[in-house]
Amino acid sequence: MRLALDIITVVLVSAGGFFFMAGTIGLLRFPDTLTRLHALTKVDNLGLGLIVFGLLPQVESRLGALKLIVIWLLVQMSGAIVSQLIAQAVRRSGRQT
Amino acid sequence: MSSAALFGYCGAVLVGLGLYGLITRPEVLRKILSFNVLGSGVFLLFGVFARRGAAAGLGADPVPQALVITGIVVAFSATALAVALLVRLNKETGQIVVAPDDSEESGEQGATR
Amino acid sequence: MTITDFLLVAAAFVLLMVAIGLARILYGPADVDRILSVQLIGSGGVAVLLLLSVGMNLPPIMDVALMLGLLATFLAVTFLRDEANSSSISPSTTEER
Amino acid sequence: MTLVFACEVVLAGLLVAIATWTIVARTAFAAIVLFMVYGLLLAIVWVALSAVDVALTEAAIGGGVTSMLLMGAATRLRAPTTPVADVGLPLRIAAGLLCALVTVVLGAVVFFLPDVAPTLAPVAKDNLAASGLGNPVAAVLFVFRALDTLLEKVVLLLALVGVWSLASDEAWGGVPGLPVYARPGRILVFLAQILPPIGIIVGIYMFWAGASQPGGAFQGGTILAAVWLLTMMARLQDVPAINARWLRLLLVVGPTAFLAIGLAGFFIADSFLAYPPGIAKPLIIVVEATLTLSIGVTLALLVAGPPERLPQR
Repeated sequence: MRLALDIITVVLVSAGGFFFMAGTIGLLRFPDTLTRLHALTKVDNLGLGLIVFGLLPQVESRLGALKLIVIWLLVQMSGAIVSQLIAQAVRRSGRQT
Repeated sequence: MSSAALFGYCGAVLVGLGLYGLITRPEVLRKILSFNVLGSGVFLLFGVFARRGAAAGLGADPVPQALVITGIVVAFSATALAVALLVRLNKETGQIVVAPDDSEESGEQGATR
Repeated sequence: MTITDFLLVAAAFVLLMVAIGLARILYGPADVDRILSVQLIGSGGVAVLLLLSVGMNLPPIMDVALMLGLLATFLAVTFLRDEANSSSISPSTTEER
Repeated sequence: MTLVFACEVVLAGLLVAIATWTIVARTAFAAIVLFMVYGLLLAIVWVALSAVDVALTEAAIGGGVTSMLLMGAATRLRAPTTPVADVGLPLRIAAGLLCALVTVVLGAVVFFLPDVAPTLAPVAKDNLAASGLGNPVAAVLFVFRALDTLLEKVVLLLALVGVWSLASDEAWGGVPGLPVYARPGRILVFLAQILPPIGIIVGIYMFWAGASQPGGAFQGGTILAAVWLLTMMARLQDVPAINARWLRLLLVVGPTAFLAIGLAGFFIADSFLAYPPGIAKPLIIVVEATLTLSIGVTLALLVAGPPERLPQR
């Protein structure tokens, strides 16, 4: 049982780490702000999300697990909204120049 | 090298960097920023002393930690006051820089304007 | 290699990726590009802290992650306010509202 | 152990790189964004130094509210400015040498620190039970160094008085000139509606958790301040005039309660700022609760700046 949980953790956290890497490569390679924002949302959603789910089996207390989920939801929600705001700002500044 | 020493050197570098910015940047806002970097370097040194004082099952000595918390709040108060002074100065004179010594105006004139 | 070691390695890896990404975004050239960095340190920093929290078995670190995620959102909104105001109205009319 | 150290080396390198960039960045705006990132990174460094309380304060105040304040200032100062001549090369070299010297001396101090560090941790631990608190840092803040903590609140208030007194005569008692969104969009308004309830809960949680684990009045108060600023920036709520009675009351309620309980220490315990054994914890909780409110309001008003116009009636 312990081993199975550990394997789940390793797989999910590795996948999360992979998306952090993918996001970083995207940030380095993509040509403009909107596409870089796209890369960043992969980090936000998939990277952090997978890491949080990977960590869940390792948390002993129920409160700790709940807190993990709350943090994930919070970052997820505010990340989505702030990304929208950033995209709007990019469009506005693009129209000006 | 222990991790406390690592961040100790880090703090020393930050103090130097902050001081350099404080002296060489002519814009007042940048001076305020540099001062905050300097301050955080000092706080970091305190944190190193706290970390080295780990004992009795505590990860770090709580007394320097409490001092740093107080320090962060006081540094913020000072920053807020400095920023308000700067905004008012800008409104009165249109100046946001301290004129450097080697420009047309003398340093004193720039500072008093 | 224990699961603790694995989580710490993952934390170091994510931190490295965030560092590289930050370097790219902070390079600019536009101010809008730079605000992506606050978003990145928001999600990346939260991921690092959560990995450390579970890896080193120190639950209070999760609160720092919560604080980081929340504050990063507020900072992004503050930044975008100034971006919006500076591009849509002239800078001298701060009294206009 | 070496794994943790590898993490820390990356962190320290990144911190110094961002700090250097903050100092040398070309525009003030870029420098402030870099400073934001710097503050949030510093919070992670404090975690590495096992100072979680400081990490929370740094993320909240050092990185968070300070950056909000500087950002607002940068907007207000974005008037057309004359190009600035940099300081001359000789001065820069001299300054560089001086700063290198300071760094080397401080580095040497760190290098030659005694092997056995002086510490008050055992004493703090021994007296922790008497305070009724579980968090040694909170115990130090509210019991051992209570006078510091009280005076620090006074410093916050004095700073606010200083900021307010920079208002022009006709704007005195008016509304602070917090930069707000000229046209808040629907998405922003949505965020400003959905985040405050979460923020208030997290703020209260931080204050409540502060008694037994890292957290406390500052951290909670900062989140409340940030939430309030957000609703004002999105124009869901008006910036209050500084002569509003409720505002003044909120500003002083925390320090007043602290001072009152401190003075009561003369009668119910043996000295100023002493707590009678047994009810120390409830008293500290009362002080912290009122302080959380006062700190929140004070921080938000410090960010909002001096009054700039009279309220429209």
